[in-house]
Formats: sequence, C-alpha cells, structure tokens
Amino acid sequence: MRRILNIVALGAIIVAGIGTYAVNGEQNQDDWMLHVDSNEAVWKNRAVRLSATDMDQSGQDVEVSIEGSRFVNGSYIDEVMQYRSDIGGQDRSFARALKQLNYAQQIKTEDGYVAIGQKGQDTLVLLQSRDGNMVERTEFPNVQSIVDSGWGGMFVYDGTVHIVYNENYELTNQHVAVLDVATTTIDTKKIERDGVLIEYVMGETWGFALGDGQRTTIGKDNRYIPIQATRLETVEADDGEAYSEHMSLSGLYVYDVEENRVVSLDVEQEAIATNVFGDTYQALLADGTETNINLKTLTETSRTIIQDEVGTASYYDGLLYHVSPTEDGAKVDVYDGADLVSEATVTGKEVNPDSFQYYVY
Amino acid sequence: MIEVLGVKKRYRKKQVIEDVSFTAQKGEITCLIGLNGTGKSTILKGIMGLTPFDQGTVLVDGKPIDLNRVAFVPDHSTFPIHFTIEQCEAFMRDFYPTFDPKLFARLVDEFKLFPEDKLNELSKGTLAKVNLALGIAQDPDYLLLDEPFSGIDVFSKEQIVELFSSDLMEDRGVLITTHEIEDIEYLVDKAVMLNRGRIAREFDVEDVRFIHGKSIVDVMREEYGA
Amino acid sequence: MNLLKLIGWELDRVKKIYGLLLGVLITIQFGWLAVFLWRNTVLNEEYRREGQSLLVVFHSYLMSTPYILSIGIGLIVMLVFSGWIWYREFWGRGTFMMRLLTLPTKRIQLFISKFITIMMMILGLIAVQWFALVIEYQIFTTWLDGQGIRQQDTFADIRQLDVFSLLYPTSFVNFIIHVMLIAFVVLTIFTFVLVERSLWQRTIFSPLVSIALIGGVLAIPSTIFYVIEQYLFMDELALILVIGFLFSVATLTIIARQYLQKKLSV
Amino acid sequence: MIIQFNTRAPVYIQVVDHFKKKMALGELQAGEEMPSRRELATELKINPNTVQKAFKEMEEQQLITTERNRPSRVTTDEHVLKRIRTELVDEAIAVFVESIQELDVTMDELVDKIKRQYGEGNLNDRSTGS
Repeated sequence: MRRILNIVALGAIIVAGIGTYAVNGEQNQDDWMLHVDSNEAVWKNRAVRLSATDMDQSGQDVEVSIEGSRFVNGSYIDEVMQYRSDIGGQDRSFARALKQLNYAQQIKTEDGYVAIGQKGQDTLVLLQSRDGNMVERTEFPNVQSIVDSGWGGMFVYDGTVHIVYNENYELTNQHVAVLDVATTTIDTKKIERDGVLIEYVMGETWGFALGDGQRTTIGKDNRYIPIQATRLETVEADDGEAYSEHMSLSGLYVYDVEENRVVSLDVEQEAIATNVFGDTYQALLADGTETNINLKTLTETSRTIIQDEVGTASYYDGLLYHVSPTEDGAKVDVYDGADLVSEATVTGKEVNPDSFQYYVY
Repeated sequence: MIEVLGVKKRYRKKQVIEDVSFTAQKGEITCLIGLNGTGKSTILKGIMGLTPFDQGTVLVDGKPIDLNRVAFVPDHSTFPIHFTIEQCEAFMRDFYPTFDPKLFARLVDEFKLFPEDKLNELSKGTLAKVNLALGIAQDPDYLLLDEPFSGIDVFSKEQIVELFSSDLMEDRGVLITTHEIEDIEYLVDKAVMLNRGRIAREFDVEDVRFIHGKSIVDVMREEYGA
Repeated sequence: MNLLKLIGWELDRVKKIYGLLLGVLITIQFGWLAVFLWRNTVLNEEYRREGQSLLVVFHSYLMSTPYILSIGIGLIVMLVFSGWIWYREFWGRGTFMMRLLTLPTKRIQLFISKFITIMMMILGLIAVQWFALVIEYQIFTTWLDGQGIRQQDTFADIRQLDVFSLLYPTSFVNFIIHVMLIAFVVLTIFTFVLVERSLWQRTIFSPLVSIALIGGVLAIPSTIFYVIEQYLFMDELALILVIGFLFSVATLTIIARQYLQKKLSV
Repeated sequence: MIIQFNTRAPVYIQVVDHFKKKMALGELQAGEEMPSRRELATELKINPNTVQKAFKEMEEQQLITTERNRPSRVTTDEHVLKRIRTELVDEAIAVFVESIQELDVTMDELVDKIKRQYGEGNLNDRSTGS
C-alpha cells in the first residue's frame, strides 16, 4: 500500500501544475458583447472581430456576433465547428474541383461561378458552374507563358473570360489573355501602359474560399473593369543601389477592355471601402461620400453618407458596415445605399477600448 | 494434475520440441530429465505461459493454468537485482492473495536469509534459496522448478534437498527439471526423459528399481548413451 | 486495485531517476536565468554610462539554447523511457518479466499500468515546467525592475512561442488533444516493443519486422489521408483525421493486446 | 539413523528391511511406537511418498499396526517377530552362499572357517545371547 502513495504524490503535482495552467491560461472571452439596436436581420451572419493592437494585451483575437462571442482561434474543435457553420451545407462540388488547382481564382457572374487555375506547368483550367453543383471544365494545354507568370486577376467581358497576367512576372510586361472555350486556345494582347499598371482586378477572390458563398454577382459584359492601380518607382536604397518598387495608387481606376488601357477616374481621395456588383463600381471615400460608377458608360453619381469622421468600413451583400471607435468599444452603422438601416455597438468590460481594432466580417 | 498434450515449439531454425506429452500428478515429485539445451526450460516456461507453444495444450487440473495455484522458480532471480528480499516479499504479498508471510518467515529462518540484503549481494546458492522460498511461500498446488541445483554450493543444495522431504512440499505437485539426477535420486516419484525433442521414457522410479533394479542414472545412461 | 499497486511499484522503481531528471532540468533553467540576468545587468550598466537604456525581453531568455535544450532533454528522456520501461524487464535473461507475466492478474493490466506510469511522468514534467515558468517570470520581472531595466513582453505572450504554444496552448481543449497525441506516440512505442519481444526468439530481424508491421498499420490511414486530402475541406479533413486517429489507436491496441496475451515470449 | 541407500533397489523396500533388522535385533521392541512418516522422510531425506509406501508394505506384512490417526506401532505378535528374524538370517545366508559358491570351497573347510570366524566374532563384541 505504501507504494500507492507514489501515485498520490505525482498525481498531486500534476493536478496542481496543469490545474494552475488551465485556470490562468484560459482567457475569458465573454468580456465582449455585440448589441444590435435595430434590424437584426442585417447581422445574421456578420461578426465583428477585435484584435489587440498594443503589446501588453495578450494577442488573443475575439469575434462577437449576435450569437455571442468566441475566440478567433479557439480550440481546434471550435475552429472546425465555426468553419462548418460558416460554409453551411451549400454545395461544395465547384469548390472541390477548384481545390485541386493551384493559384485558383474565382468570380461570380450572372451566369454563375467562373474560376481559373493552374494544372501542372503548362495547362490552364477554366471551371464554370451555374449552380455550384454541375461543373464544366475546360483545359487549355501548353500555355506555359501564361501559366508561368504573375496573374493579376480575371474578368468576363462579352461572355468570354479574360486574364490579366504579367509575363514572366514583370509588372511592366502586362498582357490580357482571352480564353476561347470552343477552340480551347488563348490569344493575348499586350496592355499599352502609360505609367499606370494593374496590380489586381477588384471583386475576385483568391483560392477556393468557400467562406462568403453569397459573394456579389459581377456583370459579364462590363466594358470597364475596376482595378487596383500601381506605379513603378525607382527607389534609391541607402547603399546607392537603385531598384524599382511598385506603389499602390490611391484613387479609383478602371481598365477599358475595348481601348485596352487603364483609365483614371480622377478621384483624388482614398477609397476606404470598395464593392463591385452587376455593372456598378461602388466606393466609400475618405470624406464620407460614396460614388457609384457605371461600368458600361463610366458615368458617376455620388452622395454623402457619413457626415462625421470616417472609421473603418466594408461592404457585405451590398450593405456598407461603418465602424467608429467609442470610449467603451465601437459603434457600427449599416447603410443600404444612403439610408441607415441598422445601428449596433460593441462593448467590452474594463478593457481600454482604443487599444483594439475592429473589423466587420 | 498437470497435463502437457502434444506440445511443439520452434526457435528460429531449430525445432526444439517435436512432440511432447506427459503428466505430473499433484502430491508427487516429477522430474523432467534431459541433456542441456534440449528444451526442458522451454517446456516449463511454456506451461507457465511465459513462452507460447506453437502447438499443443497445457491443462492444470483439467483447466487452463490458474497462476494463483502454480508457482514457477526459474534458475535465476525473477526480481530486479537492486531489490531487497523484503521488497520481493512486499511485491509477492501485493499480488499473490495466497502468499503466506508466516511460511515465508519460516523459510527465511531455515535458510538463514537476511531480509534487508539486496539480491545482487547474494551468492548464486542464496539467490536460489530466496527464489525457492518466494515460490513455496505462494502456497501453490503446483511448483515448477527449473534446475534448482545447477551451479550452487553443496550446503545450499543440501538445504534445498531437505526441503523436498519436508512437510512444506507435502501434497503439492512438484515438477523439477535437471540434468544432474544424483542430488534427488531418492526424492523423485516419477521421471520423464526428454530426448531429441520427444518424451523418450516416462516411468515410476520405484517400479523400475523394483522390476529392473535400475536407478534413474542407469536409465539415463541407457537413454542418452553417456 | 492490482492496477494501482502495479503503478505504485512502477513509480517506486523510477522515483530516483525521475527526481534526478527534474532536478537536472530545473538546474539548467534556473542556472541559465541567473546567467541571463547577470549578463543583462552588466550590459545595462554599460548602456547607462552611455546614456542609453536597455530593453530586455522574457522571450529571448526562453527562446535560447540552454532552455530549449532542457526541454529537449526532458522529451528525449521520456521517449527513451517509453521503450526502456519494457526492455528493462527483459534485461538479464528476462528476469522481472517472468514475474510480471506469471502474476495472477490480467496481462492487459501490465500494459495499462506502464502506460499510465509514462503518461503521469510526462504530465508531471509539463506540470513542473509550468511552475518553473511562473517562478522564472517572477524572478525575471522583480530582478529587472530592481535594476530599472525596461521589459516588454507579458507572461501571457509565451503562449505564442512555438514550443510553449504546444505545451501550453491557449485553449485547454487543445492541451488535451496534444496530450492525446503524446499518448498515441507512447502507444506506438509500446506496440513496437511488444511485437519485437514476441518475435525475438523466432527471428533476429524482430525489430525490423516490428517496425514494418507498425509502419504498415499506420501507413493505411496516412496514405488514405494523403490521397483524398486535396479533395476535402477543413471540416471534412478534420473528420478524416479523427477517424484515421481512432483507427490507428484501435489497431495498435489490438495488436499490442494480441501480442501481449498470446505471443510475448521470455 | 542413517541408511546407506542403494540406488538400484526400491527405496521403500530398503526402508522396510531396515526396520525388519531393527525389530529382529530388538532395537525396536514389540508394541513400541514407530517414528512418524514426516520425521522419517526428513531424517532419511527421501520422498515422503516412499516412506508412506514403506509403511503400507510393513502393514501388509503385519510388521506394524496403525489405528486411525494414531502413530503406528510395532506388532506384538511373537510369531511375526520370529519370522522376521529367521527371514533375515536366511536372506543373509543366501547372499553369503551365492558369493562363496564361485570360489568352490569344500563344505568342511567352509564349516571350519565359519566356526572360527563366527567364534571369534562372538568373543569380542557380540553381547546378545540368542
């Protein structure tokens, strides 16, 4: 019997040690709370993620939604459950097909999902699916030059898929590839550049991201394609070496498919949030005004939405979620077009609020 | 009784036990005789389940072996060498419900052992006595001894031999393996001779003396052609 | 009851070495702490003379060779001991193993008692390491405050450091999952030993055969996983992983039990 | 009491003969208690079963009697004791004769030697009258 004391002794050490770790290790996340004052429907599958900015707060991101609050990277089990609930039962075959391609990119048009990806070293694959279930697959063999180069993004114009790519990864050597599904051939044309280059096409998502299944639908014959523009600048490094670095340009830019050149929309201010749907390119500017650009005629209309200071904002399902920090957390206003459709507040207990950043997901 | 029925065992290439069957009665001392390395220990270990037989079955009193009722004393210690005799006894008391401390104390006294000695401080003879004491103190129905006398000093041998004729061994089934029969010629009831992996002879020792006037050694000489 | 006694005896036999191991690890860690603090104190004096101020980070104390070395030693010793806890019984012509195998208890209890012993020793190490960390941090901060040296990171941040995020993940559920993985490694080593010790009389290649058998068993779930991994999404993959894990655990346990009951040979 | 056993004859018979001699020589008086089986086995360092067998043999030859779980006793029947004596003497003579025959000694010479041998023998140690 005396030997059983060994178990008790070691057992005590374990319980004490692991116990103290478990107790103080556990960050308690329900300090945070999302309170929606009106129109909860808008918040159905939205969440506000908080991440600590300064150092003395342990870097444990928290996500609050109308269902409650949870750790962003909680336990493996939480993560899997969260992933499962985010995606829901929505059909996965399109995404599954996409998963097997490298560097896959996809957009959603009125005709359904369109995606491109790389297979092997020299084949480009086009996937099209109306409902996400039936997937048509077209392979474009021996297009080494396109596959083995930087992809700037894709768009659909008069029913055919176009890819912006930088031949052997040189930003100054940008082309547009036009995919001819019937003949499975691709012809390309160089983009005449006048100093402004395409960093990437707006509105498409990388990878097989299933997350936001209800992504906005983009028109399939917009003449003008919204892009993030960039410029090559030579920079003097301190050791005298000059190298060129590309700087993203603020302001709004589009690519004119017919003229095959980049057009600036001479908007000086920085775009806080952008959204592309149908034939509209929507952007919330730093001064609180929202401009809507028609992607067929390039006509602009704008209206002021936010009077006071603009915090962070993002578009979801055509709605604008605007976050502005307050003393005990943050306030989120939701706009549908110009009118305010919902207000919500995020509050935290005895936490100094300004040491947190807030993103709406 | 212990029944060994149609047992076979192969070590790597050698078929050590071809086909062995024999019995050992409770209350009798049976001696399994065979030259060195002919599988005597393997048979004992097989009976105890320490080494699986390739084929054949072992029954004790008609049932598979009940380790509460059978004790095994191999020719080397079965406890870590840094254990003291006291620790060995404590271990036995912890796990063998039938272990009899009084019986063990009597054996310790008879063998003049010192409980606080460590096993690695003991001579081979003393170690054999400790092993035997631990086995007997289990108060088993059957006691299996593997070469209890090999390589131990004369005095220890004498003490052990005396044990077999004492009340401690009465109505227990004892199965001994040895290849030196002289020490226990008068102790054995039944002899089982192993040769080339088979049971060559199985006989009641007193009958053979009565009928053929032969001692066990004589029969061994005949069987193994010394 | 027998199980508790068996564990009691296993721990009894390993007490001294385990104590020694803990002692060595603690001496290394606290010794290094002393050196680290001393060095920085001296450095701080120099900085002060030049009018600058020194910033010291707990992180750099932890993420240093001596500290990682001490954890490495603990890990290796426990890995080796997972095998040795069996092999020492076969030492010297299989002495104690004979005693264990002829105990009037179910043989599976031998397996369970040794398994629990190892797991308790591992958890003991993790527990002591946690105490060490807490104390080290206290000493670290009080000493540096005393010296007026600026510090940066918090105790909570050690969670992000790679080895500590494994040992002390933010969520306790993850901790339990990590412990289960450690248990799986121990199970694999146990199975290897039992298979090897069952075949050693039959073939001199028993270790190879044993590795092949266990490798084969574990290859099945891993190849399946490797093949279908590209078609599945995170939640489906998680499910497959769990199934594969359970399959492997079940198979290894069956093999271990089978060899322990029927084939083990002394 | 030490018996020099011979490994070729059944041990239990040698034990029985040993007791017969003792009874014949009067070292064991009629009706005297026999040693217990266990004592005898330990003393003679032989298998207790053999001692058991010897006792059973002696009972069959009515040399001893055993009532339920009381120690056995030497028989008090004079005839039996006499018989044992003559048996032992005849046996000894048979063995003697067998070994002498090979040496083809004449009867007279033999008788003469025995008388002298037996006479001398008598003088120096035999004390028992017969």
